[in-house]
Amino acid sequence: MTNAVSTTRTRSTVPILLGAALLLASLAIAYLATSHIAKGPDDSPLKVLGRWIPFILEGFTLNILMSVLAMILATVSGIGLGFLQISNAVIIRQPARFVTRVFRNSPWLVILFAIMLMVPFEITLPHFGTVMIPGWVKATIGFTLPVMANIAELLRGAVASIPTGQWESAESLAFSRMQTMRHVILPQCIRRMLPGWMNWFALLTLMTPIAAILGVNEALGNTQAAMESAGSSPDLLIPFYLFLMSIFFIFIYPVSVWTKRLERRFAAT
Amino acid sequence: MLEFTAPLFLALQQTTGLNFSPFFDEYDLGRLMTGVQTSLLLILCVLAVSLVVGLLGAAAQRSRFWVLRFLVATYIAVFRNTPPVVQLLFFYFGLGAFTPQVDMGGWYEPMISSFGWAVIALGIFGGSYNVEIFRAGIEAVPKATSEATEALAFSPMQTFVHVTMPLALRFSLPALASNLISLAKTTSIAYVIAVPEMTYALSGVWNDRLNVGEMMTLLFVYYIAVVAIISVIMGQLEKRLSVPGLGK
Amino acid sequence: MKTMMAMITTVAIAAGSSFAPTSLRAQENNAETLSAVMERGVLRIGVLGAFKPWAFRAQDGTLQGIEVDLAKRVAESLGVEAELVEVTSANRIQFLEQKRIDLIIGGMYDTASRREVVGIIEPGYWASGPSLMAREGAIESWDDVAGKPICAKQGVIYNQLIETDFGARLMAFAGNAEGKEALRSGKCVAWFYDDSSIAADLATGDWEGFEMPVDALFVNPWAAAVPIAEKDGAFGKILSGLIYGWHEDGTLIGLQEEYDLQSTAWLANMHDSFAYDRTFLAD
Amino acid sequence: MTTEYTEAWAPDQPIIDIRGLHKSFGTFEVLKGIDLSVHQGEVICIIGPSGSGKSTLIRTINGLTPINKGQIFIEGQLITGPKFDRLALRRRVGMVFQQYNLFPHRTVLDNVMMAPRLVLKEPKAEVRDRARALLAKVRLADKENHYPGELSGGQQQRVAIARSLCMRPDMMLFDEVTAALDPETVKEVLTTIKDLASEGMTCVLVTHEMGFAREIADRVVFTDGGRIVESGPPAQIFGDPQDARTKQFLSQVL
Repeated sequence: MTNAVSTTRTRSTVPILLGAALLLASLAIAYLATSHIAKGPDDSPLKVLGRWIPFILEGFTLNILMSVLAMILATVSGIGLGFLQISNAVIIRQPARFVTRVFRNSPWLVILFAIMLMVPFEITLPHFGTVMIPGWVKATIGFTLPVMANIAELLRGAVASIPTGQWESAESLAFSRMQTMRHVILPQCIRRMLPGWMNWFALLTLMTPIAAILGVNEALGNTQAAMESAGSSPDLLIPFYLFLMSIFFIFIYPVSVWTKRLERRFAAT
Repeated sequence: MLEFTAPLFLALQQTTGLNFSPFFDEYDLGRLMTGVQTSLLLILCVLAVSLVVGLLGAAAQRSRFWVLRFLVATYIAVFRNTPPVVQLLFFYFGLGAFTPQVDMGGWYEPMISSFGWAVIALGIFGGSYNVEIFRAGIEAVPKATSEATEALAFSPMQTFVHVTMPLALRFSLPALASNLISLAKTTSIAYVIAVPEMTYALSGVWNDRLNVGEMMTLLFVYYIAVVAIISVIMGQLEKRLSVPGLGK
Repeated sequence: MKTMMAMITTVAIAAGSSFAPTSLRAQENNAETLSAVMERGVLRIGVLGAFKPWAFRAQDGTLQGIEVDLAKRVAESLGVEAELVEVTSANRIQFLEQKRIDLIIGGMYDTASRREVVGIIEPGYWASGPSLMAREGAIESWDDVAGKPICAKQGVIYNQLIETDFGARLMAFAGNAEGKEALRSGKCVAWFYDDSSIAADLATGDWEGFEMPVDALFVNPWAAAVPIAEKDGAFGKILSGLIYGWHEDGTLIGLQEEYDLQSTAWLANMHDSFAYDRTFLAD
Repeated sequence: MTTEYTEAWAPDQPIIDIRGLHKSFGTFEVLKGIDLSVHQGEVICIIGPSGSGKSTLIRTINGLTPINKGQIFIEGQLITGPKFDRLALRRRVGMVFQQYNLFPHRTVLDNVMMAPRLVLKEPKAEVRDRARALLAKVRLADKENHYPGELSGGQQQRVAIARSLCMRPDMMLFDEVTAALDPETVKEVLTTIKDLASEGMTCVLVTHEMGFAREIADRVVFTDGGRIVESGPPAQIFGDPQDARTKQFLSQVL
């Protein structure tokens, strides 16, 4: 052990403190940056923000709802797509790879635009009659697609990373391909996929505000509407946006920290 | 260019109803061209800034001063855990309000344009991922290698420049490639601050011509091409930097 | 005038309650929306969400404003619930085409190209034209915008004009809030938008030091819109009649006053020309 | 050859002089008071069971491992004091490791040339000539444009030796240099070291190759439990060990 090398290792076990410090710092900055231009004690930007916080948080619940739903849909469809990708039949494998590729390589915003503008808002189901699809549901579908493709890729990578010896030994025990997959390969894959999966959840949640561009009333949309209604005064910008960043941070940071821990633990074994 | 494409695409519109207006309408062609140029330039600048930020950050992480290391850790924590769209808006509207104005000969424009802010904000956002990637690359360099340099009397700087960095870069390349690709795609959110990149340009077209499907197809093709180009470049780089017996 | 008379007659027939069932049946092929609305008991109206004072979010999160008011009046006239759907100028037509909404009352200009894709209801309920808001003294005439950055909103129909006719550099934002904020923080020299909206902003007192230095390029009615097939159907006719009524009975002028807007010549003219001479009622 | 380095030291004095050396990792004391001196041209082999502190001992000689107590003099200079210039020391003391530690992104020739070029700032042509001569000496002249990954372990280890020698050190430290090698390549590395020793290079080796130690060592040092248990000429240590622990160790490895 020499001094020059050891510095790189000493890091990152102060997550919760750091988070709290950041939040306090951002609020302090917001206060300092705005207090001197405030019009009066009653109308200070922080007071205005305080009044609008419930409205913004209400929007934020939609962000969480969209990200959780999209994650569930993406996991199920992504695992399905992943299996199609490693199918033995070219006719299944190739289209699955193509779909994965398109959704992995297109920007979130473009996919979202496509879903929002090109999928009808009302569909007729055989037993339910006409069902309306609200904007946030369409946005959820729009968010599902890129995550689905990436989860499919995660699965493909995880399966490929299982040594061939595992397949061979299972085969020698007369397991079928499905049995091998279910009892031998998948259990090992889940462990390998978990950190990546959580990373995608964090990324997905962080992308949900782009739904505001298309008129979904989530946190960002509500923040902008709130600023507009509060007279769109420039001193609102920093506190409002900082607050918005803070609520996302509080939600996502624990996920990131946990992901990192898992990654480290899996790397160690 | 228009005289060649116009008859073809007008005929296409007449026979199929597909309206690829940028290929027969001069104004829309102008928007498309601006879109392509701006988008490519934006991607280039954002990637460059993110790489510089990533390298500086990774170097600062190895610093002896804990304050510097703490700042880098904070930077990464903040930028990787808040929405990039909000970061962009925060930079452009929040911080943009404090940047000086420049006299353009009778009127004033901000010193940093929306393009400039997009480069800064997205570069810093992407950089926060690059720091981690470079750090992982540096950590993948066997410690024993720097032991050898120490025994050979290299200075820490010489070790970093001639041994650690070249190796770390090679180890980082695959992760770096995928991050740069995802960053290039993320440049589309510069739309929200009116940077006339591809998404902005084509959404302008479909707003006016109501040809959403056609323009959306163009947009998909464009981004898939951009991703392919970056993959090829990174693949070439990986090939050129590859060393027999390393990393296999 | 002849067409006006014809229109009024049809509207009267369509809106007359005792004739409604027959006329509905007669219009079956293009009365889909109306029957769907009646069956559902809910009218879905697309309104803009950040378009003060026509449609905007109040602090309790509800939508309010002149257009929201009008939307509720329509639902009330039909005897159904009003469901307000927030739309943007970039997606409202798609929403209508996809039947997510039955009706747009969302600051939409009546234009020839729109008439090809949606059912524009005559008469318009408001009117405005593109103008500029700028810092006092920054702009004197339309020609002053050449080469300068001008903020605007994505998807506004006349955005193209300021580039093609006046050589300005357009910066279009996704929402008004961002566009106006960009003007305020000096990212562009003017905000290119409707004179009515600009006048409303200036009236709030939040825009001290700003002015509307030029007259609108043109005055264009704002029209409600229904799916194109419905324009001449019962639903279109009912709407047409309702809007006529709002002009005639002063509802629109009343709303203009209620929301502290500058009175416009267009509304006054409409009121005058539609006003029904009731003097004969006098004894 | 070493006059510009120190004036007080004369070649008849020990070139390496270790006095009362203690080293702990945390609460674990690895070295519990080592005294050892090496004269110029001597070849010393350190043997002993694993965990006995051999590697730690050899690493303290060029300052790779800082010590807790005691003194180490190299060519009469105290190297364990706070102000000592470690880089200057390392130019004098070459070291080769168990895991060759070549730079995988550089060719064999570059590996050998890097340190003299970067650290000593010597002219390129001169360094290249010397590097080629050294590669010829370790019988790898034909591999100069290969990358380390293309060589066998034994070949890599010989490059590592050439790389160290290119700094023209006064003494060489070998830390179990054959431990990671395939049996068939061990011999070629040992031959190289033997050549070096026969040319009069001062060498300190930590090794498990008892036969080799017996063959080339001027003196064998047996360590156990952080102490030097006994030392002497190979014939004495291997032929007639005095201490019970030495006997037991040798009976296990021979």
